[in-house]
Amino acid sequence: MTKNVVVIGGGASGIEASRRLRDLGYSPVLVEKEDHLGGHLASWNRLFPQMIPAKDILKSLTSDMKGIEVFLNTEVISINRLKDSYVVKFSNGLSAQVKAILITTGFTLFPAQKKQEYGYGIYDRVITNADLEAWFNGNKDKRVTDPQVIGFVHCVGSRDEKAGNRQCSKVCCATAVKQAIEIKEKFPDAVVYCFYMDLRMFGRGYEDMYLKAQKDYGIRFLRGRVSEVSEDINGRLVVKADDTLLGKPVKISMDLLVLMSGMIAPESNMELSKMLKVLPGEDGFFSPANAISNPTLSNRDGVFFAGAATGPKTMPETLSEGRAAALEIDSYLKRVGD
Amino acid sequence: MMHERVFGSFDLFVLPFLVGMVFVLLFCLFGLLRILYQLSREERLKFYASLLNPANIIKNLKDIFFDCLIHVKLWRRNPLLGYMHSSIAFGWFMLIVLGHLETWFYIPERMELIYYPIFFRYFMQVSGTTVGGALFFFLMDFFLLVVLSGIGLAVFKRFRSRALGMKRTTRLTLLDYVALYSLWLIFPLRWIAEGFTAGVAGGSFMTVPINMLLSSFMKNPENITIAWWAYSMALSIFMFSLPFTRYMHIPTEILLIPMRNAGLKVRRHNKGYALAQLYSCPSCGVCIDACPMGLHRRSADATVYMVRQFKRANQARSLEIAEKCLMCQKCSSLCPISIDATELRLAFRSRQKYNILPDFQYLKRYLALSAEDDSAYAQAQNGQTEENSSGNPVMAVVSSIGSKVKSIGQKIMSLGSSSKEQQENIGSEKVLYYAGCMTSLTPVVRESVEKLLKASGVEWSNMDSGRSICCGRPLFLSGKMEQARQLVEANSEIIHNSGASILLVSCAICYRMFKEKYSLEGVRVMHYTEYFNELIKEGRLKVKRSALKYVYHDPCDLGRGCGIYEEPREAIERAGHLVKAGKERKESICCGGSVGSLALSYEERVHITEHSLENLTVNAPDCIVTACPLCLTTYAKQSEIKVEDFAQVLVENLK
Amino acid sequence: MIFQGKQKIWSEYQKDIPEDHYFYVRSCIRQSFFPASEKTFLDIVKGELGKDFFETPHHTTCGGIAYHAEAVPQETMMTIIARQFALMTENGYENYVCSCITSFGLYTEVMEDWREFPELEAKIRENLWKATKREFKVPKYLAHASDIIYKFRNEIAERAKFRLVNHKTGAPLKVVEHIGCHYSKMFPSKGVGGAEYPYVLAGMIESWGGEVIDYPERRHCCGFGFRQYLVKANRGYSMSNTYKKFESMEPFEPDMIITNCPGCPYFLDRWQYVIAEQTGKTYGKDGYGIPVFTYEEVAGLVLGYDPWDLGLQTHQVAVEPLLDKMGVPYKPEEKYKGVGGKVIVPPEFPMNIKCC
Amino acid sequence: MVNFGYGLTPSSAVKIIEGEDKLYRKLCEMEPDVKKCMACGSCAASCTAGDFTEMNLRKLILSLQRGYYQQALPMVKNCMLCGKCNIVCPRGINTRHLIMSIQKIYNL
Repeated sequence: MTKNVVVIGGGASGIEASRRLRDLGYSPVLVEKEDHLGGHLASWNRLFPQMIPAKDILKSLTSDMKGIEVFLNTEVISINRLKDSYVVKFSNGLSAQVKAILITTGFTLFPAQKKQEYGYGIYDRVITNADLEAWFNGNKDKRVTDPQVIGFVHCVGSRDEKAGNRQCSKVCCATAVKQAIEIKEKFPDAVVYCFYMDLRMFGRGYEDMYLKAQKDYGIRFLRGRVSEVSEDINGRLVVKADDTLLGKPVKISMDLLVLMSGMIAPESNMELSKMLKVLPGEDGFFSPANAISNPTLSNRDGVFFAGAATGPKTMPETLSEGRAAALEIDSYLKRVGD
Repeated sequence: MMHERVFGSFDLFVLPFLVGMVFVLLFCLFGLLRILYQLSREERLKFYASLLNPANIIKNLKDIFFDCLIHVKLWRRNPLLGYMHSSIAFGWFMLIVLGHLETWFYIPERMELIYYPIFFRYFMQVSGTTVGGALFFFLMDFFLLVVLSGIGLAVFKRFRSRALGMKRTTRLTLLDYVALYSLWLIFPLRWIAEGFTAGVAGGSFMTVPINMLLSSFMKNPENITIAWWAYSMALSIFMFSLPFTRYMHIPTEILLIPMRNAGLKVRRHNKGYALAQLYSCPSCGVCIDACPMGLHRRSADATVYMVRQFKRANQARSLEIAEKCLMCQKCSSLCPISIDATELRLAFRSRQKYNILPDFQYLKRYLALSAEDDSAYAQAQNGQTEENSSGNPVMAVVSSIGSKVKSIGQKIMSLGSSSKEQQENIGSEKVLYYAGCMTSLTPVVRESVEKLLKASGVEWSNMDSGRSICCGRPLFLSGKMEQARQLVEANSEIIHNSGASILLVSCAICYRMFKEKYSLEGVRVMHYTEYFNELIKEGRLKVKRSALKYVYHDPCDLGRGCGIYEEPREAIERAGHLVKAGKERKESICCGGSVGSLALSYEERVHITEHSLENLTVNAPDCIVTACPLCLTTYAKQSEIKVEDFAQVLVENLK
Repeated sequence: MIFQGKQKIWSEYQKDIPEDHYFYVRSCIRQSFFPASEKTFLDIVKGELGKDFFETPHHTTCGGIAYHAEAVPQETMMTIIARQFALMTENGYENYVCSCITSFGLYTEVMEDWREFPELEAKIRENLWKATKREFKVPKYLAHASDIIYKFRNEIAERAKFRLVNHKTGAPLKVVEHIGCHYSKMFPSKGVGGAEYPYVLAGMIESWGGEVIDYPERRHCCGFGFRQYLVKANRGYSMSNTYKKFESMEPFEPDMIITNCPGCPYFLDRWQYVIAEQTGKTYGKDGYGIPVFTYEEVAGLVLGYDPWDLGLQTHQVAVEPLLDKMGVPYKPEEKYKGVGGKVIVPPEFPMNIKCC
Repeated sequence: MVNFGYGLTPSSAVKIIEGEDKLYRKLCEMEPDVKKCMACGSCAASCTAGDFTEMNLRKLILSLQRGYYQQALPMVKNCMLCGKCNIVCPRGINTRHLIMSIQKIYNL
């Protein structure tokens, strides 16, 4: 059992790290609390900016899982530290003694109903980015029926201290632009608005996607946060925002409003951090010992991070951190001796 | 020795030609009346008056001879191309003239029959034994040979246009092809027809051998008539298609030349004088190669196509072509007919309907404020008040400009009267410097000009160091003449109030506007290339010669627009070594940034700039020099080698 | 609209409201705007429900108007409030109920401030002691009077003589609920149902048979805004806000408006008259306006009190069409009679809005 | 009607209603590049007419897009078509032609 490594969280970085560890000669145990691997990747439709189907990526990730012990529907119950190893107990009754634990717990999406003024769960035509991805994946959703005017609200629960999240969720701007393009493809006659505060098109090809959204799809970008949403007598949404670039408040009737719920830290991070005695940051995400020189190292020996467990990240970043963590664990285990 | 071969001087085969000829004549008459009718009263009077002026008559005849028959401009462009055109035009002309001379010489009573001189050989039997007869036979055959050689070249050009100096040729219409092929056929058919007849009617070195050849295997005299029928038919087809094809230029140009010499100007894009221009276009396609827009692909926007669309009254395409053009004027400066392509486009642009028209009444307030400030300034001078004219910060900005202008004005006034008379050199004149809108995006130009002015010790002031008014050329180029006039008025007031005697302009675009559309009495408008070159000559400005190799780009509005080619070159020569561009002066290639184009997209402009840069760098210069802020910004974005402004070069090499 | 979604939010914002023994303080301006409302409230809670409500003539204003107009400093306002609390403590109560929304907001604010900054509370205690030799306890429970009616809404419904339904068709009346801004916008957790979908009035309407209308501008302020109305030059602004609300609710054709604030019913009522006189526009049927009520008046109507005893004749917008719809009997000739049948001269009637 | 000495003030909020942007759609057909505007404001900052007037192309484009332009539209009269905005536009929009098209299809 000494060659084992426990990887907590079966999302993209967890899978990728496990595979690399396996390639390096270890027998990783991958723990996932859901009944399937893939995390958020499994429920997403396409990934920006190349619009690659999430399915394809997940398929290639999980194509070869030989040599990896995968526990689905399983959570970590307790972790006890011995002299130079950890005993991890799982909810399936098994346990493992390992010298290294990799935390790949990722993120959860901000529960949009918390922003009550947007009326998610109350108005018939308000959905979230995740709902829209599900719809793209073919799930029926009667809230999306022939919309004439569609709005995307950026930064829902992000950059919002009152909602408990000061941080920027990083990927939602690009996601919103991607989804705006996709929905315009489905409803070419619809008018699509994006309500943004800043457009953070930081990655390669993202600005091109933004330009394409404007030029080829005629998507209208309105700088200003939506302040409130209500329903008129016909059940259409009345969306209020300040058009900050025009210096005028605007009111737009809409048939569909998509809330870009941001990435926030999962609540389970707190329990895990207590078990491992690694403190999460103010925002609930884990804090690496040195976020610049090596974001996979924690401040405790034998505990490593990868992916969105340490903050919002894009898919390629998540995957490369998974690989980096595998290498880091390998050199750590070689150093301490198996 | 001579007699009429055919009884009654008539044969059925002349009918096709005759009908065609009458048709063309009627069409031309109708067209002439239409064009004259479309002229305004003043234009008509001006035109008629010029036709009575003997000097003009001589000039008209000379121009018609050299342009229409000899095609001198094409000779200059490419001798082979020139020969091709003049051989056909002049050769054919001579054949017609000689035909008439022969008729007049031998049987003057037949002169009234239009067809007779054309088919003279058929109707008349003339002995070649007399000197006169032999000469006629020889000349007719000689010019037939000339024409045939031209036709041969034309056929050759269809396949290898580059050999005649043309990369691209015009896409012809179906009717153009009909006319072209019938034109090509006319002369071989004439050769054959006259060859058949040469046995009985006589001939010379071209026709006699053909006669021998033909009679060796064709004995039937009926063939003679068939050949003449074919010749007449070819003529007829050509005549009937002529009014609807590019060959309409043949008769129209004869009208265009006197009209141009009478000083007429384009007013409407397809009426009157402009219509004469449109019909004078021979679709030769010289403008296609000239057009910088067509460098990377076959341009459908060259002037020849504009003419075609204007004639067809295709509004959508006309607008597109009219708006796209850079107005660099290269096409019109190379055009053998000198068609005013930019004027035609401008006329079209000015016909566009706008719901909202610009209105610059607000400038009146600005000018009034400046004037108000003048009086405040005067008061301050007299020590009556120390306060600023107003506490309003906006007013203060305006007044700072106003007072500067005024102060210079006063100084100049005080000096001016005594010294103006004996002023010999421009260095001692007072200068008002106008940098223009674009220069604010290229501050190096203003900075350099100011350094040069300081270095030469002239007295000068800025016209637009604060906020400024556009010169009006962009508005003018967009066809908004009335609005441009408002700006002209506003600027004129500022210039006159300054009291300066030289308006120094560093922007080629503004310069042309000030030169052409302003009437600034007592103020000499000078481009800074002229001005600084003059100062160098006067010794007020001393530059040393660096080892750098410069290439100079002629800005369109400065070179082709105002004819300034030498001054900048002279000055640059003193500051370094001037190398040649691939094409320069009249043939310089627009940088692509021109404000003249209204519709050209950024991507299209990038290609033009690229090509223009390639042309400039053929002789591996160290630095590209231009004398227009717009060319400077345009090149600077794309050039791999250093791009500098004219003034900047002088500053760098100041002694 | 997904009703379950709202219910979920309501379930998250439930506040503790004590069963009995309340110390009651009145509102400064309601006495004159809607004089019968507070009396009706006490009649209901004491008479009908038999609750223990204590009132003292020694209580004063909470200082809210002066504080919000920045006429007195915070410490002064807090000391005034401390004195109110002292009155409660001296009389042996610990459940504080106020009639005014501004006061409610202010009490909440002050109590939150003291919780966060105990040294501030200590200072106020000292102030109060120096000024009046009184001591106080912070109330155990703070409730707005509408919270009390909300709590006993079902009891009232059991005793109802009339319901918020069209008595001829049985169809529920369409009711607009308007919550005073200071009720829960500042401290969402202190109001029943929170700030976004307050339930305090909606609960009453549901219990009494009406149907709540959710119109786009439901969150918007009535337009009072203190200095907006108090300064004449700003009054157009005040009215424009009311106008915005009416334009937004108009398509829903509401039968009535219920409010829980001193200013709101006044301005929603009186501005209808001004709008009608200025623009000719009325929002009710047949040239009438939309009648505006306090929740106490509605509770009184439901319990079968005489409309004129409830003071409904002091409303600008005529209530008669609504009474007819609910089937509440009334004597038109009694409308402008005072206590003991004393004849009061009827007011001058406006031009554009019908007032029977 | 009674004069109370005060009255309704119009709402400052812009109500964007679909269908009211017909002219803007026409403009997009004529000038597809207008859609590329990212409201950076380079045009307004360098504007010659903007030195004297309210001319602000960035605001104008936004107002037209929102279908609420009556207040902003008159500024288009101030333009001298000098073309500086054309040069500074980072997205390569042909701003001069855009302004001319606005002058063509919109009515004051």
